[in-house]
Amino acid sequence: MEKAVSLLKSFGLPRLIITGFLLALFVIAPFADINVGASLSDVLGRFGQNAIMVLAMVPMIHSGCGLNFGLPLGIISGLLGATMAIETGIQGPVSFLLAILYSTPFAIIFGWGYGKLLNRVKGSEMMIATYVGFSSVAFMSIMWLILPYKSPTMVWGYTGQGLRTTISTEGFYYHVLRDTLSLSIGSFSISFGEIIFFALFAFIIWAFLHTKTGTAMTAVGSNAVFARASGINIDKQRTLSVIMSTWLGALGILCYQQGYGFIQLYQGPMYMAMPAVSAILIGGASVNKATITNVIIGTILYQGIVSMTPSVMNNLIHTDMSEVLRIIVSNGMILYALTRKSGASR
Amino acid sequence: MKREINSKDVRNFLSNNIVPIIFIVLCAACFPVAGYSPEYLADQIITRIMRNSFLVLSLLIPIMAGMGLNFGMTLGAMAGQIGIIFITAWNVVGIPGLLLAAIIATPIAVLLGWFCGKMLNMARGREMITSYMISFFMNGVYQLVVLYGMGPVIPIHSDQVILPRGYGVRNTIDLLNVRKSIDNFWSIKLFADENGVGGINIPILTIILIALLCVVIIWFRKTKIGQDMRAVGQDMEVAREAGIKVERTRVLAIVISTVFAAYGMVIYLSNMGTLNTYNSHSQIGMFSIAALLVGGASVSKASIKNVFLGIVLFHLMFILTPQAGKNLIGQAQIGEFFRVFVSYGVITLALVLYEIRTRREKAESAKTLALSQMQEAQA
Amino acid sequence: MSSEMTKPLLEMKNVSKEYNGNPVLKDVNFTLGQGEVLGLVGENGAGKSTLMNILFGMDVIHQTGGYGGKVLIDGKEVKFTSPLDALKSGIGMVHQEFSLLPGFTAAENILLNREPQNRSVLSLVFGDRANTIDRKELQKQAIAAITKLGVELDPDMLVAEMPVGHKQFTEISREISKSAIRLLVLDEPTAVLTEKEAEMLLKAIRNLSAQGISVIFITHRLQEILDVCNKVIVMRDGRIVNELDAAKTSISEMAKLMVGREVATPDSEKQEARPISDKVVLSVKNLWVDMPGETVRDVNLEVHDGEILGIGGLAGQGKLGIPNGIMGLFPAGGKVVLNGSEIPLNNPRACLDSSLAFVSEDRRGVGLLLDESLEWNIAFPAMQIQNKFLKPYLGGLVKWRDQSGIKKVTDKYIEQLQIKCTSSKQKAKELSGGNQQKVCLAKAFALEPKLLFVSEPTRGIDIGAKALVLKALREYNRNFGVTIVMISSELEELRQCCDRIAIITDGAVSGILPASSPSEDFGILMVGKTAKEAM
Amino acid sequence: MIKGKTAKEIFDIRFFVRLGCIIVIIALAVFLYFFGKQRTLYVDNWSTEIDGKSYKAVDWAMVEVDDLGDQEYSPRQRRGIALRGTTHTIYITTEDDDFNEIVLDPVEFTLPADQSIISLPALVAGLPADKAIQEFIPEPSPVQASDTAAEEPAVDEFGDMSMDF
Repeated sequence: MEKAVSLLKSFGLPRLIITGFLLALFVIAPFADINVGASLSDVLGRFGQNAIMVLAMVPMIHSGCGLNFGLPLGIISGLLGATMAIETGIQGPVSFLLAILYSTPFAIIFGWGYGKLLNRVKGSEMMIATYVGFSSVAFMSIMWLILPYKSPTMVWGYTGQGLRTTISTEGFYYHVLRDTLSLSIGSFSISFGEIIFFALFAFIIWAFLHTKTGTAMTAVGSNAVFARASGINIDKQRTLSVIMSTWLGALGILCYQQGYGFIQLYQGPMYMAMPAVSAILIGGASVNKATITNVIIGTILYQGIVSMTPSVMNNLIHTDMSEVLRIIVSNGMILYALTRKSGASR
Repeated sequence: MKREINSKDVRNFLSNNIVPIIFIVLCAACFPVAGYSPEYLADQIITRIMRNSFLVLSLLIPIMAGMGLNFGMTLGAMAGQIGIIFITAWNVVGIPGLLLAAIIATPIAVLLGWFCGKMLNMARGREMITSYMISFFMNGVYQLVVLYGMGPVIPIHSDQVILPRGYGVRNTIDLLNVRKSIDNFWSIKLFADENGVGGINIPILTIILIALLCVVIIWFRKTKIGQDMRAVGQDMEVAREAGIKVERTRVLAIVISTVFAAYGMVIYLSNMGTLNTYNSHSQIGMFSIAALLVGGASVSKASIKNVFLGIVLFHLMFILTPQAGKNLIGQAQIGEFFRVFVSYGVITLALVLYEIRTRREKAESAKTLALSQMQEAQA
Repeated sequence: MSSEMTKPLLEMKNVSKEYNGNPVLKDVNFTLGQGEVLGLVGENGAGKSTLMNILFGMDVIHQTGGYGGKVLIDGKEVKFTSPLDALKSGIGMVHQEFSLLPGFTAAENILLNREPQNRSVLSLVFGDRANTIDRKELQKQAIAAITKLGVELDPDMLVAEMPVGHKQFTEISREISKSAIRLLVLDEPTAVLTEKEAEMLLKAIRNLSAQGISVIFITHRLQEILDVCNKVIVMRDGRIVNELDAAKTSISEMAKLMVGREVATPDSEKQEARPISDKVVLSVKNLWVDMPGETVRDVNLEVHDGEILGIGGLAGQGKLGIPNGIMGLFPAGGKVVLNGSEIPLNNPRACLDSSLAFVSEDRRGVGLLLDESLEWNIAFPAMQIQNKFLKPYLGGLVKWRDQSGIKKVTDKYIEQLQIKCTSSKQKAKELSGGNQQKVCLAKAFALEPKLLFVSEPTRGIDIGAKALVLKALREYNRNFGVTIVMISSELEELRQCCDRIAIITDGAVSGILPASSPSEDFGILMVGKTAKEAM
Repeated sequence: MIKGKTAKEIFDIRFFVRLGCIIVIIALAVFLYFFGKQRTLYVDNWSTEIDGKSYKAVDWAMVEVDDLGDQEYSPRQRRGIALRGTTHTIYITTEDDDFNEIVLDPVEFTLPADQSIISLPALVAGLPADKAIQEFIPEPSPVQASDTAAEEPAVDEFGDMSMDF
């Protein structure tokens, strides 16, 4: 009994409320003429699409760099990879591999620079990360206009210069993961491809955190002075974690695009960090502690609410307040994490 | 020896004022490319100083209290907008309308500022990111109120304001009734041709208002509360030991800033003439902060001088870049993206420079110790 | 000076105090007349600060069950509930750490939160804080306080630009400017001052005394006591050992009284003099360390193979800076040679690689991963430095933490050091101070170092744990031949454990003596150069 | 009572000054509301029927409300005038059948609603202002479906990047 209480406590009140809310939505759904099976598959689909971007939070939280508000930088690496892959004109699943391949060097270079920068501003990483993300998105907006892309699928038709705001991945890697190993029973369908893809990377991160370097990274996040006194090069660990986060961000956006079907350029990536940040916080992470479980629970809860509330609300009260509610819940969650006393001084 | 000191001074000056210098260079480079007449630019700049200085001035007080850049000023902007929505719905026009909007906005701004201040006291050491998230969070609440609450819960029934569906405020509201009513109340036109075309408009009343706020801020620095804020800003613990109520002082700083921001928003909107109900406030904080930083302010130090220099430089860039981009590459959009990039880049740069500078100051003490040992060894 | 038949300004009668059953003050009696300067000397932990806390009615005292005996002012018993209360009766204190705002001028700091104000109409609406500050009056009051103190201090100078001495004067002026100040307590005011500044301060104290303000002067510089005080109280182990007339005593007498205690150490625990090898393991030359509050200026030291070297000295003199500097935790310079090879400074990794280990005095800040398990805490440095507790998988492609190996070593140390915990998985923050200290030791032992720095191993832990920790250290030294450098503020502890003891004063070694030397000798070394001259 | 404070301490001069300030501000707000409120007055020159009596449209009239300038009215004309405050004066000049100009006495009136309509013929016929003026209820215009859709605000979490400042 006591254990149950402490378990509930560690689960946290906000999470409890959100879980309860989501469960209530699923209970109400049949009465609002909503197909539960289809909703569930929707939630799972969104999970597969978004989970890796949430996973991208983990390395930086572990090394004590705080929440990765600079995720847009990783996303930009992914976008560069994606556009370059399409530029080659190679179609089909290979283009997905190509995109990953192309985005990797960018992610490493950007992550390295970003990590170096964050090492010089210890203590206010989050604020600066936010603005690094914003500035890089704004900078790339200019670049999308002037980079010499040629592929007709991507370039504005009438001027022949500059990329479109949204580019379809149809014919390239649209649903490459979604359609592999998918299983449908009635209205319920599940794509094992996406889930296995996520599981693979989640496993890699989990395994990494068990190695010597991974242990060192966790120690840096837990108590940087201790780590330094134990002979760990803090800056190196932090930079490594930032590179990992950035690369996962790149992968995450590619995974998102294959499910969503479009590459969003220009201002698209600007605020993509916020949902990922609040998802991992909803999953039970704090500013300096996060686990893979937090990622999984958080993504399911967040995406569950995002996909369920609009339909249920629309059918019940014919008013779609869901977007506003989502804003309040997700930003409220971040605010809650930031103002908690236990959340160290980062 | 003397030259050495000089070169060091120059380097110090450069590194302390790097942001304004970059901007001056940038504007100087864009000016001939954009091809605007100086007269047009002067008129535009004056309009924009009138429009924005109140908003930017509202940022000064939290900086004084050591709470950094108040991204939560967006909350004040929301309060101002609610005031404006009400007077438009009631059809109260002209200067009385704006005054009434300000009166309505005040208690809302106080409440929001109090909430923000309390939150920031819970997140000591990371005020900026927290105030930033508060502005997002409150944006949600604002939308809930404005989009769903206005009409059924809050009795507003003006067709001009409310959507045809019966609740929620329209996307854009035309503020014809209060548009430029402060500016036009008493204004002088300089350098206009015989027909009164062109030239530079000088809105005297707005200038008086802004001057008044500057005086208030200068007076504020001299009051006991201003002194307390400076003390809290330097060292909370020392201030607490001396018996200053630190938490209360910090909350007050945010409340005052939020209220000024609300008034600033009322002035801004009356100058703009339209209210983008769901957008106007959200970027205001970002632009105001960027403008202040462009003027050479830092996270811990800002003055009235920074405000005006910042607005002038920032808006010169704002006006020049799209045109320069168009003339140079043939795409105005590049200029628009460029100015967004510059706004964000400037904030990033200023934050990073501030952090690095604080770090360097801390490292200084080790250097003096090494130096003294060296001197000892020599002796 | 105060030979009138009036009641003394301050009188303490049978004052005593206990913390959790441990008596820290016993039967303290003294009186202080108007305009008298009383010197208060004693080692760290002798009870000086507790006595002052009682006088000022600090919260620590109330929260731990109050005190016994009586404090009388003008012959009337008082019980202050807060320092503000004390201030109302005209008692002020200047602490060792400055409480000044760097961006304010001296005048602003002197009258911080007591600024004279111009009443303004707006205060009726916005409250008193809307009054503007009367700069002229502020200046006038500040100058008045400075003049009263009798020092040269520019009221318009920013604190950030001041030399240390002026900061101290600003602090004192602040206390003086408070209305009706009658008794001023100065806690080691000269510790940070240059000689010239210290002289000015002493002059100022005489000045105050002449104006009828009494002063309690806490210092470790005994010469200053002789220079300025009327009488001296020497405290040791919570008692006043003697009250001396400053005119008739000497530095060596005071020093003896300060440290000379007859401790009945059980024979089993006594350190018998044993032969120490002449081989120098570690030599330190011209070491400086920038550790705030514990600055090391110029330390030269040699550590012999297999010995336990104690480093003692009063707080703030720099003894803690030595290991922290060598191990690279604070910026340092100089030359450190271990077994003939020089160790690069400011590089913790290099130190650890060359088989040095360090148990920090800051357990919670530096010593432990509070949020992690004991296993992590104990195994972490050994894993990172020496690749222990790693298990290869996939033919050596990846190496994971060897959970069972980690558990084994943790359990070994839990048993060996008698760490009280629920399991090796318990989080470090859930343990008591003593057990946390044992975890820190285990962490260092797991590294199997050749030379171990142990900093304040017994700070803040109870007596039982203390003995255990010291025993563990001694055994470790005896059984494995590991050289240990132990830094402690408690001289007795060092004398029990160590072979030789170095005393640090003013950031430098003032002398090294065998542990068996009489404690007075250490006392004299502790109070620094002036003491040497007195001998 | 707030603890530790006597009634005297709470109700000191500052309390009353503050109370006064709040009252003044609220009074100011109320005053501004009425003074600054813009209402629309439709001056109407249609034939109409009030209290069972019918009035024929005036052939020609020159009308000035307050000092907002003269306006000429022909039959079946209706103009909206934006007015601030509640009490206003209307000056009417008309002509009789023989084209003689008649200057009517200025009529003072108060606006009964946000949108009011005043009948010119009734005024000319000498009906008191409070009878001649009525609340104006516009005919509801059908809402177009496409219009509604365009007006539906899209919730934007972070605002428009390229807005002006």
